[in-house]
Amino acid sequence: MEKQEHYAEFRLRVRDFLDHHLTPDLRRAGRLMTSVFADFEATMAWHRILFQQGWVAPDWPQEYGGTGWDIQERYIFQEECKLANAPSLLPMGLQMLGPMLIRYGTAEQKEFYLPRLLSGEDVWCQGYSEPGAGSDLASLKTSAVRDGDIFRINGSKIWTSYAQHSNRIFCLVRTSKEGKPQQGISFILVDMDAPGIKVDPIVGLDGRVEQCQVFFDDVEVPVANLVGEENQGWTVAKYLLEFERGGHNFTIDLKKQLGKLHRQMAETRGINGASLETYPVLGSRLADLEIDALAVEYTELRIKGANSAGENPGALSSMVKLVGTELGQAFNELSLDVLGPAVAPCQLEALEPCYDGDIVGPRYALTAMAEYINNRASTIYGGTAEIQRDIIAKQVLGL
Amino acid sequence: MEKQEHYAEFRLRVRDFLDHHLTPDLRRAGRLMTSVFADFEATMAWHRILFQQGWVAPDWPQEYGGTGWDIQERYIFQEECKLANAPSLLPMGLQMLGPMLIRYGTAEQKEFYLPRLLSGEDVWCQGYSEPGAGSDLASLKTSAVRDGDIFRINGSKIWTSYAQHSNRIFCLVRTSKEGKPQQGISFILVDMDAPGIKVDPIVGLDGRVEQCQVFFDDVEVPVANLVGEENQGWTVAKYLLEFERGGHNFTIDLKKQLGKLHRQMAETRGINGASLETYPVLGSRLADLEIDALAVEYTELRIKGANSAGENPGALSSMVKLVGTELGQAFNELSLDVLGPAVAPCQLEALEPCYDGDIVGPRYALTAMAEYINNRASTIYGGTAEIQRDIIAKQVLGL
Amino acid sequence: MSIELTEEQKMLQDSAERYLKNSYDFDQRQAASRSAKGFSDERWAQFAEMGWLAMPLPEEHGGFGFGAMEIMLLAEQMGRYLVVEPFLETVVVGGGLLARGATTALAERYLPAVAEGQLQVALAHGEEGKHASMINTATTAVDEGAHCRLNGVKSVVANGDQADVFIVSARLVGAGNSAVTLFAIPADAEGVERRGYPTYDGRRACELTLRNVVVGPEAVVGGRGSAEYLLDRVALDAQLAACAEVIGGMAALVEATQDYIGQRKQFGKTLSSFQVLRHRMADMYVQLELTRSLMLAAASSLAGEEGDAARLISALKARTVKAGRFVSQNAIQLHGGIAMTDELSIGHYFKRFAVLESWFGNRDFHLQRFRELQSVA
Amino acid sequence: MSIELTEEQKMLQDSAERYLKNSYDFDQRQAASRSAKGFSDERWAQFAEMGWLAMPLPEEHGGFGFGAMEIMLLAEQMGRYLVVEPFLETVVVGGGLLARGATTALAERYLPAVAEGQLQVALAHGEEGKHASMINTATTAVDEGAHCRLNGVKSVVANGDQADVFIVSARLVGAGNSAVTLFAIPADAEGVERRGYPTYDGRRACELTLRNVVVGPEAVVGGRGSAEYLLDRVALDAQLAACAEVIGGMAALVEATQDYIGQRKQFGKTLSSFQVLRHRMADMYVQLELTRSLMLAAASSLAGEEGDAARLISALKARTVKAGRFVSQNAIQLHGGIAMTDELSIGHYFKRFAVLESWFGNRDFHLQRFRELQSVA
Repeated sequence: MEKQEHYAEFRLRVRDFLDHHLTPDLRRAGRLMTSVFADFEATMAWHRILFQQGWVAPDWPQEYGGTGWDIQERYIFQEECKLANAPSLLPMGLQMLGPMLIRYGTAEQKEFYLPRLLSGEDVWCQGYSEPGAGSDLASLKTSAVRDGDIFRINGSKIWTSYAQHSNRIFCLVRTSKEGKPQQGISFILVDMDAPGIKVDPIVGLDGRVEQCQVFFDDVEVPVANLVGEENQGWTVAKYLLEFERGGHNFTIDLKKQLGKLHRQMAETRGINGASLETYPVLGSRLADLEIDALAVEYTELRIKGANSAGENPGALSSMVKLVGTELGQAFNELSLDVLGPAVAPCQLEALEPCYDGDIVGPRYALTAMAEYINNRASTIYGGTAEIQRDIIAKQVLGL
Repeated sequence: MEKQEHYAEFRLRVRDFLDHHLTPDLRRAGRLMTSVFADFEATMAWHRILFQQGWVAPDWPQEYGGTGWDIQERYIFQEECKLANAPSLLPMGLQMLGPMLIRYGTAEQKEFYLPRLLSGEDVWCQGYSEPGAGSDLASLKTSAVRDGDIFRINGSKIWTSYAQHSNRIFCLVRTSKEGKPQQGISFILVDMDAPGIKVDPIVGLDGRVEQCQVFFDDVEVPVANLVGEENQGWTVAKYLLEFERGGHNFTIDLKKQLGKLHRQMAETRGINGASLETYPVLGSRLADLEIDALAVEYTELRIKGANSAGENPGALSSMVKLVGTELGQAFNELSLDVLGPAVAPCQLEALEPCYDGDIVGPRYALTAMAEYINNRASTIYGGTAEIQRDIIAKQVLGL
Repeated sequence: MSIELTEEQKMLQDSAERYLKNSYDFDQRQAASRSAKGFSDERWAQFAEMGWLAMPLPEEHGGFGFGAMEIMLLAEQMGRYLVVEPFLETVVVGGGLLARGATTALAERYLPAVAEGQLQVALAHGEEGKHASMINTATTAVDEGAHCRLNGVKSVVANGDQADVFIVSARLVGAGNSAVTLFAIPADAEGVERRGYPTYDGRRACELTLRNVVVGPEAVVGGRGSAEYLLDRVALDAQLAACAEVIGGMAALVEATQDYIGQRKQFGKTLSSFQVLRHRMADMYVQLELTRSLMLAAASSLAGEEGDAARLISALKARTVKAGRFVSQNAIQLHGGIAMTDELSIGHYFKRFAVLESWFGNRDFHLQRFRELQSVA
Repeated sequence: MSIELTEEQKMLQDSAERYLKNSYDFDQRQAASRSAKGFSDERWAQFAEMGWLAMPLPEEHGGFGFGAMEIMLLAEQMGRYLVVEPFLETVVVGGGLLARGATTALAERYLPAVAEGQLQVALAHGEEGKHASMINTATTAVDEGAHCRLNGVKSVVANGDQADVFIVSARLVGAGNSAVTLFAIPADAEGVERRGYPTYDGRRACELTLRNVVVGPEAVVGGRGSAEYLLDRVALDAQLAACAEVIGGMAALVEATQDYIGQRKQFGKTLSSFQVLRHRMADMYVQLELTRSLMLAAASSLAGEEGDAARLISALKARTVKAGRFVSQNAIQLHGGIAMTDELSIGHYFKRFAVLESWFGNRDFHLQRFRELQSVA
């Protein structure tokens, strides 16, 4: 009971902070998100505010700049931020590289990179995938050849989110062709302003640029930038991949989507002139999805329970990634059914937080199509839905 | 147009015949079907009536006892019989063995077996599957060892429908262990009263016996009973399997199921006291299934068109088997949703056409659970749903 | 929400699991199911001895006073081992209604007997040609001052074939649906006639006819017009138990199918070497675990008498039906023909799930109720 | 039902296929889509030259007088090659409404120009905040004797950005929904204001504002109060065309995905060596072919003006949306990240399907209409 009160109080403290620091412009940037990324400027502005407050990396150990919150507090913080429409922070540095450096980095690496990452001075992107190697990371070809104190890197990385805004990139590169494909891979940190790097934006299906292809042409990187042992990058990468899979909290996303859907149904009128929320068929479909979202929520709670009890949550993470993403897609489809023709107008400029012109159609319909489009990627990146099922069959069921 | 009139007239002729010859008892047997088989006695009574009329084997060439009807007439006949609740005839002889003997049998075999099959004097069952060899027919082990003018058969067959009522069985047996597994298989005709044959009934999930396991213990069969060449049985069997897949008409079954569902919805009352046919959610689900059934209907028409134009309908047959069976199962599920607790009572005796006692609950609910149960087999026999998808991927898409 | 079990609860779970695993094999289950009674008296006595039948009943009438969590744990294990004995009907529903509604005298007459395994109870509420409806009933009770006179026909009364006492819903004549009342009526009362029969899940039910059955005021359970309230409340426990039973059964099916496809060979390979079948198994597992999460949440909420318990129970039922169909149908599909026989347990889970689907409202009913309860919140 | 094509129809199909295959490549499509107009005048002129724009228009006004089958054949090929030119809007809907409803003078003014590719038409019917509704409209027309005065705002007017003529639905003031009437209004009429924008399917639409737009009696299409009847009828052709477009697109996606997974390697094997992906492809193919069967049936019924045409069209629309989602989503899934880019055509089919979903009523609307039409039959 005392614990409950403590958490309730914590929640109020977070809300109070958000009331004072999350500006209307930042909230707008959060509302306009149509993928896992928010507008870059707004994201970094919010990053700096949280850094000032000391809340930018709640998941990190306290000695490195974490908050010391327990799992429940972190969840509350995350939930309050999302529901208040704070822009999501970039996960590449805070969620991926940070924990990895803390685990595998040298003292010098930690000392140099972690503070710059926390303050927002460094913006990182992730160089894993390559053209020709999608889900099959082990087949990557970008090479790093040792030459005295440097590696010379040649090749190309693709699906590099926000590379156009980043000043650094962490990469998996091939440092040896011997042994199994996994064995000759190393993990290395690269400055984006090094000569020989070129960044080509990739226009997404929604018409905007989130991802890039990054080319490396004889790029020289000091050997000191290696993280972990040479040729042991696969271990580091696997750690990150699991983190990418398990670290996300689907319940909060689904709750946000659900809120939108309720709004869309309430505001749209159907054939008999009544609000669509009175339509039994749509209502029944929504209830079905909503129940599945509840099941995801309680499954995430079970995982948290297992985590805090020091148990291995096993493939429950793969399960939540699988169900959470497919359910999110089902919510998107229902949005289309609810909104009808209003989803068609493509108003890219109106999706920028700084836009202050008129928009076409109702505001609650503005992001629906872009979300429907972009969310298709959720069952592809971070291990496709098919790979998640392979993992469950193998790791849980032993098949 | 003239053709249309011809078919309309043909339909009337069939109806007239059914009005006069399909007795109430036989119709009851048809209504009480809960699987692809009707009550045995009723089935054979109807078989003999159709034989008298010369209509027992419309699909056979006229010289062997067929009717000479075109594809449309055969469809009309089948449809009228089903919708009038005629018991289905046994397919093992008429649909499977007959066409096969006509194609591969010797003159003597045809002369001896076909008339007895038509008249109903012989009742055939099919000995393909074995314990341990489900979908993988080529791995069958029942052996037939040549010994002068006879084969000596040892082994066992399973899922032999209506073996308990049959006086003959056609079998796939292993006559050689050399080469590929498919190569040493032969097709042979066996008398069920031969010494060494034992028939064990298998109680089905619905509590009734349709299938058996048949044991062969040194059963002697004349070499003359071989159909096709020795060790070439696989070719014969494949012909039959394709026939089994393509020969069935799913549209008629689905129409009959749809009729039942409409009745069940109309008669059952829901929470507000109104007939369930006014419930939008159920209505929407039914409409969805009904539209899929229409799509199956028009696909079967396309196949017929391709057949009569001499084209190869390709894997459209696999597609119709796949969709037709899965759709039938969806109808069964909807029946359960509509009827609720009324499906629970298990009244095996009331499913016999001769039963004249009271039944528990409404008559339109009597068969629903047994149909739900038995129809699960439809995606298993004749090539599982998974095998159909393999076939489509391989044969149509070349994957 | 806390979804961790107490030490006591873990012990109950373990002991139930151990007992059923060691002593409740499928062949004996089938033999009991086919006997005239449809279950085993001996087993029932053992259940009583282990205290299972007393578990949720009030302490003042011979029970242990436990709640939703314990019901869930027991039902889950019973589901896993396909128990045919009428725990849900007699203890959860019958016991639950009497514990909540019976006068002290009535409770004292029946509840200790339930706890000791001496009395079978059946709720007689459903009627022919309608369903999903918790309250509208055509059975009537005419108030004749000192007593009531009941007439009507009740349909598919679960455990009705063996019940010693029926709890019958009837509408007080002239007083509308709000006056539907529950009456406890001994099976041997004059005018009570039952026709027993087996149901597809290997159990027995009955059609119950009441012809001028006269009952005194002491037979009223929960006061006049309280049937809806009482049934709604007890339905929560009953649904939890039914869903836990299905979840236990799904766990058994997932395990059995996993084993089977790991061993069975087709086309020279084990079935588990086919990716499509491995993914199907993964989906079955996912359905099971998602539903289990909801079960734990609903049980915890119900145990704490929390405001969202009814909504979570409806969510659980809707989800369990979907998951139960998927898992049991695919367990059959992956086993192939052999699972279509009476001999293997696989298909019996499938049939039990099918019968439980519409018990106290089917999936459509609970999807709708879930929405209604939500719009209130 | 005859679902065989005549020789003439086969020729039309072949020539459309050949022309588009050879001359309508994806890069040019993208360039046209991104141009200010949103499509290519040159292409449009070629379509006119080949007679496609005249195909379903009446012979007395410069058309060829063909019907549903020809519309289906052309739309299917246009779908296959992702054509952005507004055939549906200008010819099928605009031409269809004018051919059925316009006075001879009006028809003669507009239809030959449509057939020759000189005139763009757009139906302005939908309004903000409601959908699936064929007839209720807030736009008003006040009858002032010699002319009518229109006021209102129309939303997401497909092809509205380039239309020379709008066909606007408006309710005659004081006469209820039964008095909704269509008016043909030149885009340059006084009081007509449009705001054009791109839509996610690579086309352009507009918001249309009418402020005291005055039109004479000759502008009425189909007589007063006939909007519902006319729209319902033309919607049948429009839905057939939209569904055929999606079916053509699905065929392209099935082929492209089939090729891709046969070649692309992951984990040292081609993607097609994964059974799960092969089965997914099989399901995509099945969805395509089932829907195609329904399309042929619906087109044939509509061409023969048969009584069940409307019911079959609703069935087709409901099924096409389901199939289109499944096929386009899985085409992306099987291609992986590359299909999430603007560069590949795969995702553009997906977006076009998404926009067509709600054109003239979405899946839910047509499931319901299918039921209603059935209960009449």
